Amino acid sequence: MFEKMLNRTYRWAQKNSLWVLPFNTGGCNGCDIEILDLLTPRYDVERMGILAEASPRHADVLLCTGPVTYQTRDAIWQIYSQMPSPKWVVAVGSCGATGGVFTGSDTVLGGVDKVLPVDLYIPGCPVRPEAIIAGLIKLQEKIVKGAENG
Amino acid sequence: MFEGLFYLFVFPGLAFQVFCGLAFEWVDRKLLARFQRRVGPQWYQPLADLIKLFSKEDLLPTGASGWVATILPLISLAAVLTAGLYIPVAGFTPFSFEGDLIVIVFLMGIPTLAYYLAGMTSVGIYSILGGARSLLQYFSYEVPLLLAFSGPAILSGSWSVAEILKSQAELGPFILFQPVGFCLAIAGLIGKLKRDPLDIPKAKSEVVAGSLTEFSGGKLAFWHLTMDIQAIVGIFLLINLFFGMPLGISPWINTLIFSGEVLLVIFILSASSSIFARLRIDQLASLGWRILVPVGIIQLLFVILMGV
Amino acid sequence: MLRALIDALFSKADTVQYPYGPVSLPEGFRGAIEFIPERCTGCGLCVRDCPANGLELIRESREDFQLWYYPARCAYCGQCQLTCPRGAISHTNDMVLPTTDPEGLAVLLKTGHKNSNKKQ
Amino acid sequence: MTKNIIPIGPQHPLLKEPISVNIEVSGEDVLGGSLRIGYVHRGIERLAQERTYVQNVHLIERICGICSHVHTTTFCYAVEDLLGVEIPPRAQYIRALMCELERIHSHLLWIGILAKHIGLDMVFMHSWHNREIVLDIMEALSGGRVSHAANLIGGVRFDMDAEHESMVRRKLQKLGDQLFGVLDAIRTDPTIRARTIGVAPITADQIREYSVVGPVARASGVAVDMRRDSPLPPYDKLDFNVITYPEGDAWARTMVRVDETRESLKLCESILDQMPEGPVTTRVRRKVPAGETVIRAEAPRGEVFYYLRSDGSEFPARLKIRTPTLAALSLIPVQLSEIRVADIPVVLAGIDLCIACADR
Repeated sequence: MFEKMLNRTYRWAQKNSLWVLPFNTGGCNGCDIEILDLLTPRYDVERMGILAEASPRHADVLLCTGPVTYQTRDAIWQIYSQMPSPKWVVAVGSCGATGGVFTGSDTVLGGVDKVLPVDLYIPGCPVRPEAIIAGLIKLQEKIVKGAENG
Repeated sequence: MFEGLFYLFVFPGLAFQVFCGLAFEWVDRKLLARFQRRVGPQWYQPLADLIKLFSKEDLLPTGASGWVATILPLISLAAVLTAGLYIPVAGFTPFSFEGDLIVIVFLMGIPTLAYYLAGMTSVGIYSILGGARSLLQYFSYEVPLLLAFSGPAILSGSWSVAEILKSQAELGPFILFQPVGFCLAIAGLIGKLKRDPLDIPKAKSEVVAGSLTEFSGGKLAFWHLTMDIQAIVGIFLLINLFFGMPLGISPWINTLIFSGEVLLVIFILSASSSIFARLRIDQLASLGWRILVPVGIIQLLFVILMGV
Repeated sequence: MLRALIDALFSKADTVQYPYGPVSLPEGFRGAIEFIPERCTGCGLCVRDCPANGLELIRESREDFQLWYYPARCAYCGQCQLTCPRGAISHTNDMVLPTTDPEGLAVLLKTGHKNSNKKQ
Repeated sequence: MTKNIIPIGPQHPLLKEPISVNIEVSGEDVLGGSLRIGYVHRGIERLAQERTYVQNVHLIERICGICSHVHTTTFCYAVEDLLGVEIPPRAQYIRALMCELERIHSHLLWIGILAKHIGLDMVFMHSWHNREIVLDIMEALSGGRVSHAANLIGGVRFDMDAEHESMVRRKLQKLGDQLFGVLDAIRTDPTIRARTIGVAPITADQIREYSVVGPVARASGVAVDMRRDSPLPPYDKLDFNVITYPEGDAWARTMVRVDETRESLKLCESILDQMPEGPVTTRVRRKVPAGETVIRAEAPRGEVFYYLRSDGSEFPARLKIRTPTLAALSLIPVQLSEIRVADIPVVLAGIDLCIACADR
């Protein structure tokens, strides 16, 4: 009983306090500036408790933008392994989801899911800030659902 | 016995201070957001952040010392909580003795030292750099801060915060006599709390998160809590030393005045963190030693002459 | 700097309502695509010009083909809309919603032989 | 004192894109640094050879998300040069309008990033808030906030009607009103001055030696501006000032961008005033005749250089792109000496890093 309540409190807190770590895995900057845009007055995601964090050890969500290039493959894995669990990965943009325009390039590995377990994909090129917000809300729902399952 | 426990754990001890610390963080973040034309966080945000951090996995980098890293945030949290006990809240103080101001100043210095040690026990270069910077910064702001604090003490002829408060009720708020001292104290407080523009030890774009870069989970939560409570204790102290209030009318009126003064100081802190860019460490040192310290000494002389 | 601060303090926040209110996207925004199957002849010009392999034409014969659309690959550039000689394909200003399965977004736009528009 | 290496990147709050800078420090003094790039290398030049010219316009747009329009513009002018067509004047003016809007948006973005790096979040927010107006204009015109897809070979995708024009004028007016307060505040703010004046100066000789272009060069008194030196069509009919500052330090780099933002605002107005009537597209063939060409244009960060060779097919035979950031990156190790650790953000931000451009 107590454990269940504690679990529910934890899920509530995790839902309402997502600290994101944006990382450009080889994208074109378009999605990155849209993510940075989320912090600015127009979209202000601090309303939803979302902060951009600097250190992987403080972050809950890894926002990967762009296709994974061979050069960033190790770096992205290293960052992911430094994050404390529970942690989530969101692939932002069509490039992050599947490789997008850059599919077929010799130096591009493909989508983020080639390297990390991705929880959510947000298609778009570049993704509108509204879509990223929608994605993060979907992630919040997913976190809360996790509590009900166990 | 029961009363003592109540003072320790509820008011003005643990529960009250945690509540005030979280409330401070919210007001501060909301004000910053308003200055930036944003909406800002919800009221439960600091609480959610704290609980979330406790629910996270606690990672330590290989090579870092586990028990030292655990004990440091606890020690600094205990230090600021103890310091908070001796500071009158709206004129109410259960534990007060002659010389408690010195104890408070001493206790408030412990988190900085712990912060430095936390940086040194981590293996990351950012932590080491942040720790070293925090100590460098400590030497720059601490002396002006002490000079600023000694003004009210000398003026009232006592080193007890409660006595200083009492003499202000007779003489009038000390900020009228020592506006310079108040400015020094604000500058020193900003440095102590490592807030913008003196957030040199944890400057995001230079040293990621300073000493706390490698911390996660519960330890980070304790550090955040320490910072918040340290801020609220510092603000309470500043108010008691410089603003004062008419005592003995009604506790409700006192509470009202006190809250208003707290909000005013938070506003000053937030505004100054908005309009100033972060200083370089050498600029801070020269500001501290070339400007703040001489000004502090001159104003202290002025206070002493006034007392004569 | 102080003046900007005071201005900001006494002006309303410029934050959009979303997610606590309705989402308002501008008119010209290129979002999810709209497809009119009756106009499509299966010529494959859109597939040839798509820069991101977002469209795929699986052709058995002239009449027997499948036209697939993959939103998670799409670059939302509007080239297909420009290329299609019969105006069968166009961008709407609806946002493409996030998903947990990018391949699950794939839409079968048209199957040639049945001449129907079954969506999966 | 002992020497330490600060590894900045590939992930660091200072960098929005992955590069790796290893900085050698002794206490708070920076002794030197080395740079590693290539994390964002997506092989676009190679990829372009496998795609048709039509597809390439959209591929080229995704070289960089900040200066996407100027890349496609340059590419389209190159292809049109090989095709031997001249696009209608109205299309040229619309392209130039988008270029100038993009310059405003890029410079505002840069000012915000610099302010964020020196701990002045309020300026970051206000600057980006004003930038939203520019993005709104560009989206209303072309349908995309960041990747506009405004160009196609032989013209532009969209036309402006009177309603659009008045909307653009109104919003630019509003932007000007809001912006000038912020820009003046940046010019006079004592803490920004304290953090930037005299930091990491670059001499004009160094600029020439390292072939640095754009605002960084102009901040050291080297007046290079492709809009004036090798103008693409509408710019030869337009009147504007090339902003230069002689100091060469971080302060001058800030001021060049601040002044260029105002200059671009004026330029947008004059483009709207001079906008000719007529069609916006011409029909072109898909196959480009064999030949080679070089086109240069002024991106927000400096000169972009496109070399295009065609062998008569639908696919380019060789596409070589030179972007301004690549030249400026080579200056980073030079600047990283005799500064403090706290100046590293100012140095890195100062040259306006766009790694996506540099690596391609």
